[in-house]
Amino acid sequence: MINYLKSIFSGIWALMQGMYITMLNFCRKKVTEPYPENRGKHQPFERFRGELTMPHNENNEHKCTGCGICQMNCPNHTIKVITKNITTEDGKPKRVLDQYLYDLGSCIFCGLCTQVCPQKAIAWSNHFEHAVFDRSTLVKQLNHPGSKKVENPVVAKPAAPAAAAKPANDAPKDNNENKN
Amino acid sequence: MEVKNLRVKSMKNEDFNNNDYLEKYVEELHKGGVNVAIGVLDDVINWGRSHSVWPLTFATSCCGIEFMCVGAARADFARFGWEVTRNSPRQADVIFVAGTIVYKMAPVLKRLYDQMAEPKYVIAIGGCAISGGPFKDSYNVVQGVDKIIPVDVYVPGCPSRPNAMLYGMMQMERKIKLESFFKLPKKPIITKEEEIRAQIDEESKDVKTSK
Amino acid sequence: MSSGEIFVVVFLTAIVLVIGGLLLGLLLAPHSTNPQKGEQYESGIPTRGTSWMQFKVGYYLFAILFLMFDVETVLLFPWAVLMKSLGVNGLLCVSFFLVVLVLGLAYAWRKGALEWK
Amino acid sequence: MKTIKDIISAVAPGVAIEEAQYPTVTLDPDKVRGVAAKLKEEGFDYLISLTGMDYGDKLGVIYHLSSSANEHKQDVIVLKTSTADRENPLLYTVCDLFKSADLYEREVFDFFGIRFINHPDMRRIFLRSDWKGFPFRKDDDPSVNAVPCTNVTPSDLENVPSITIDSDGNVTEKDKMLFGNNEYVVNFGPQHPATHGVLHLRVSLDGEIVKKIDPNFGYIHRGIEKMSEKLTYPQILPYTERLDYLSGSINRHAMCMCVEKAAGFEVPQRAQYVRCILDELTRIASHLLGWGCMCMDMGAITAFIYGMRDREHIMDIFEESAGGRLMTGYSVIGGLAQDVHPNFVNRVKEFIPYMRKMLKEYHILFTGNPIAANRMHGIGWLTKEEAVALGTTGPTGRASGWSCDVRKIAPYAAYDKIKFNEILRNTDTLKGDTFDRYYIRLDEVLESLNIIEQLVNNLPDDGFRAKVPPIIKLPAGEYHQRVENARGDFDVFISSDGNKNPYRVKFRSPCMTLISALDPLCRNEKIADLIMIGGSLDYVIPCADR
Amino acid sequence: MLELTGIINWIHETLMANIPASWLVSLIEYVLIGAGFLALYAVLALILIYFERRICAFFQCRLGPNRVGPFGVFQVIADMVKILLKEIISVKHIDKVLFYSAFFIVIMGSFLTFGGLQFARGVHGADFNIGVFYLLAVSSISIVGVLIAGWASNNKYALIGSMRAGAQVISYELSAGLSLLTMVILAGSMNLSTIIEEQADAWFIFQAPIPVLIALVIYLIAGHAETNRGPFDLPEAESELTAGYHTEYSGIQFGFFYLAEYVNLFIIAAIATIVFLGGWQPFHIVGADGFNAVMDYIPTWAWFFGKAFALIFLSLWVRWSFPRLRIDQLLHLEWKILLPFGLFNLVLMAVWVIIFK
Repeated sequence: MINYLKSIFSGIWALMQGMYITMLNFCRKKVTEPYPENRGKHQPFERFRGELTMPHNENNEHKCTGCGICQMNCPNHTIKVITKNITTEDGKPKRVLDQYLYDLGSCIFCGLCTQVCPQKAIAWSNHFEHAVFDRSTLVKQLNHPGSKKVENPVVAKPAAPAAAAKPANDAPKDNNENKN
Repeated sequence: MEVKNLRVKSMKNEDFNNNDYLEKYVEELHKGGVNVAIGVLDDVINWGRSHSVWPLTFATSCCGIEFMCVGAARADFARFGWEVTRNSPRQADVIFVAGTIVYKMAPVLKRLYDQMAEPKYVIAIGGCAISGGPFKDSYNVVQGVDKIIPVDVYVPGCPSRPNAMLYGMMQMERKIKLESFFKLPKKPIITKEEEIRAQIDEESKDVKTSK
Repeated sequence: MSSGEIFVVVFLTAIVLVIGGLLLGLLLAPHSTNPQKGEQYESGIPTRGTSWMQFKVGYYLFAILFLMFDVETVLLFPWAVLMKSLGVNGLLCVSFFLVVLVLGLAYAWRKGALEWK
Repeated sequence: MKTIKDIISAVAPGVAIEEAQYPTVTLDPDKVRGVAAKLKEEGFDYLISLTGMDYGDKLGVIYHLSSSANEHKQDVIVLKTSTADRENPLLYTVCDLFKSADLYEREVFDFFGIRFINHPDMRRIFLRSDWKGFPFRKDDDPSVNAVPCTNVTPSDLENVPSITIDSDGNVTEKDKMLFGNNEYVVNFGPQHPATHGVLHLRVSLDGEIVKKIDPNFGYIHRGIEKMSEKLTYPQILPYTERLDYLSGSINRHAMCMCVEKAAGFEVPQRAQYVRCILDELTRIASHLLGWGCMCMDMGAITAFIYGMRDREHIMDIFEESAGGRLMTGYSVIGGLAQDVHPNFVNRVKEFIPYMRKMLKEYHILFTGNPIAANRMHGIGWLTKEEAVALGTTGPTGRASGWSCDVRKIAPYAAYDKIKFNEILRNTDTLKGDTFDRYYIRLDEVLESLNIIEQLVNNLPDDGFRAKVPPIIKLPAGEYHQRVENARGDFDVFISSDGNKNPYRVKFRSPCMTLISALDPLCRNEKIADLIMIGGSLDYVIPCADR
Repeated sequence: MLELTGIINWIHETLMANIPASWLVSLIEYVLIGAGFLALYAVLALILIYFERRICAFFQCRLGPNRVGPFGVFQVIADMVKILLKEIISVKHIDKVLFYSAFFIVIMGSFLTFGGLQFARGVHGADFNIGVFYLLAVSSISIVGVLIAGWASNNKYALIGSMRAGAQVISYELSAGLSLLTMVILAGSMNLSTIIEEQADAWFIFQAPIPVLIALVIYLIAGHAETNRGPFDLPEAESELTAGYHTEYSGIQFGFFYLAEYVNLFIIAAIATIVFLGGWQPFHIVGADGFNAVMDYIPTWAWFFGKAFALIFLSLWVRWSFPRLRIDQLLHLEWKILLPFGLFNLVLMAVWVIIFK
């Protein structure tokens, strides 16, 4: 009998403690981010992989040579590099990028393409608002119309701050010496 | 309603992608001319419908976790009035296909969609639902849910951020606002009619015999 | 205006509410048909067999217990209204009745009829 | 103490022991069962995984066996067997010795078409019952199967074929029905808020009481293992994250380590430390979600939201450094994709005291709640022996008193450099109920915070990535790596033929065994308990289905 | 004074003065009363839905609906528009008559109970001399609706849900009845008007604090359970039975269940207010006339709704704090805790009345 009453009162006490916690949170500052209102102010972090982009400089030039390494490394054929052959001014035939097609609708944002790109021609932007009504608009051409490859690749640095990953070759010097 | 009159709180029309699709959509709707009275009534009804989109709790994989985040405190889709997730398709308005749909799941998704009450919408979330995504080459994955049910909004990402989903839902809201309520439903329904029919006949036979 | 009249008015209003709402939904809402739509929902999988089967007796036992106790409670209401005027004598008479009730509960408790099995 | 070789030569005299990563024994199909039985007597009672193989001419199975006893906990024995009959391959079952083999063998049948004699249930497990072909065979063409539009009929799901052989060698095949005609069978899932994904449970009910559960897998089977055979090693990495998306980083870590070990890459200390921090943060995030979902399964939605709220802090840490929330994509072969963000250390340090404070609130809100406590205490007992037999590792196993933490058994990355305790519950009674499984997760969160604190305070500074060749080829052979993910023992098994693509990849999913524990745990409990026990096992279906 | 009686009398007199035929006056008045009840019913449900969604969000550290209209107040109106115009699916293999009468019975139960309440001085629905009895009787009609909804749907989730509802609601009916019985002893009447008049000087909770408090707690728990709301939401246990007994109902059919659920929540709070907390009576302290006069200045309907909403807040607080009970715990709570305490409290109240009155 005593146990019975005890269990009831200890139960009520524990329940009230639980209610105290919820009341505590009732009075706390709410953690909700007012999303559409805070657009622009509170974008995702810089490194967030939202969309693959090909940074162009002010002369509408990009750094892609159309080598297709990114296309080879993409696990699910999201990238399609279409090249064309042109003749340069001094008469040599040259292979240049024609269309850099990127299917946002099937990209898995693994970052392999930017990691392997020898020219660092592609980069991630942290833009995430992509929802559309029409599936076909998700296939994007990354090189701007009329753009061409930048002539002196040493000068220009990618404009986007989110130059996602350094390629493997850039890794710091041999670590074995640091070990022992 | 014209596209340029569309209003979503704290968002401008230019902030949205794919506005040309909506323009075409409205043009098609208005082909036969619009009755002014019905137009106003439509606007009122669509105002209600667009602000009360109750999702079905349907999630298959990773995007489902981000969908849970949308419901949780940080993103909180309750602000838009979409938090009443219904577990029964009878009471839901929109189905979020959050995750991969495989061959075994495809008929289930189809059945759930079929069992929803009109007007109903589908939002495909993440690469898997849009195109098969990471699993494009798999032997068992449906290459995009639009192969089995009509999709209204595509939200890319793998998985998409909670805010990207909110953005997708606002797109949905815009589309609903443009619709003409009294002309619904008008979406094509992709069904292999005979197959399903034959199967259901068989099932009801089962029911009878077991009685 | 008498309470009986109000009761009838309220009753009729409820009918109007239900029928009005239903009609609005049936007449205005869009409709579509497909073979699976009317099927029972069971997580998207066809139901196995029928749902109308014999069901566990456990729920029914509680219904019987309820019936017993509820009827006894109803019998107490007239006493409750007159409690003040009946005073101690009334309480004593009723307490006999209550003891039987409590004994019944104790018996059911002891027998394990109040456990969910 | 007997060495592992002594044991093998004792149980299988005259058989050559191959010295690979683990002692490996190749046996004839009819000998496997005997050897496995004797090994089990010697204490090797934990079947880690059972891998089907297509060797081109032969079809075979690889068994990875380990022990739950302290003596041999670190040892793994590999048994191999194969049959040349590709038309009607038959092997003997070991599912009566190791309960976990029940589902594993069904999986092998589904993928390779190998049928197991005396196995009681030779249904397809992942693919539809009307699927044509066996997708993991190298010569199979799965494209003959079209997208189906109709559900399989209930009777199709219930028809259980089995194959037996009597003492005279006569093979008999028979079918039986799983449920009786008058049983009240309810489908829970695939679209159900409490099955944690698209698990399909067929539950036979008597009123509120669960009589029998038949878990039906495959509603999210994407064939990642098969796809991996066509991908290069760096390309497989993102797929490992999508197995058990709640412990994505940990799975990715496992794959990276397996390749690094096989190819002989040295990984910088800093990368290892950061990987461990990430692993533990992932574990916390996963446990928080698991805790929240379990509370939600019991009807406490507020608790779920609190769990998700605190999980967002971890997501922020991930996003800032790695660029992804769920799928971090951070570990790469040789180290990390990029160095940690300058804010990383501060954020982690801020998070630790915050989380400790919140854990106290969780305990007051939910652990102490008499409704919750009454519901959890004494429901769903899982003894240690049963846990070992079922192979339910991770928090579930440890809640039953089975010390199975891979971080302790086979320390990897930075785990041998720090002090931490393996959290065990109920070591005296060796029984674990739902409350133990619930409580152990919150305890593990606390322990993970301790681990992170040690790691983040001693972060070395020796670079984040080793030099690796652009095309990674593993030398021919078989490689195996175990890690402890949020749900248990996650293993990567790679069989390489020297190319840049693996010949066969197998992921040992801890979730599949967890789901197989549902039926024994829930029998004679109530529907509400079924949901709650499911929550306490905390399985992730895409991990089980792969 | 902002009392409603003035308005009602004014309407009555205007009608009497302008319309000669008294039957026509009565008819118009009936229609007005019906419309008034309907409006109050719907508006209360909408307010409660909004209230719950905001409060629940606040308990969960989030904001809740705030984007449709100022502070999101039009959110529920949007929901109403949507749900009214949603398709009503004709489900196969069901018992049609029962299926369509289920929500009708549920609405009927809650509407009739609603029609028996006292909202302010002089503003009330049907006022019988057996008022408490009437409320008990009509409020238990709803459960019949829930039961047949589950049965008629031919759906396994629905059937289990309705069976649970049956076991749950009838059990808790008992405790609710007992605690009201206890209060009838104190009031000496079953007429709601008399009960409220009795509390003019001091609410019942101040007249006999201990037994009334116990009865109030028991009544709130039992009432909560009768409305099938968390932590007693077993009949629609979302995580177990998806949507429980109303799984197969779509559109406005489901809307009726939804509506009734919220109005029932209000009804429980309202009955508790009337019987335990003095209904629309202002807070009075015997002897402090100045204070009493200030309290009288607040209109009676504000007192009534204020008290009711305070109780509703309590109920929401409980709902969003606790996990759901399991069916055996549920029955344990009723039969082994609430019922013995209720019986004990009955005797306690009788003794109290004999000693102090």
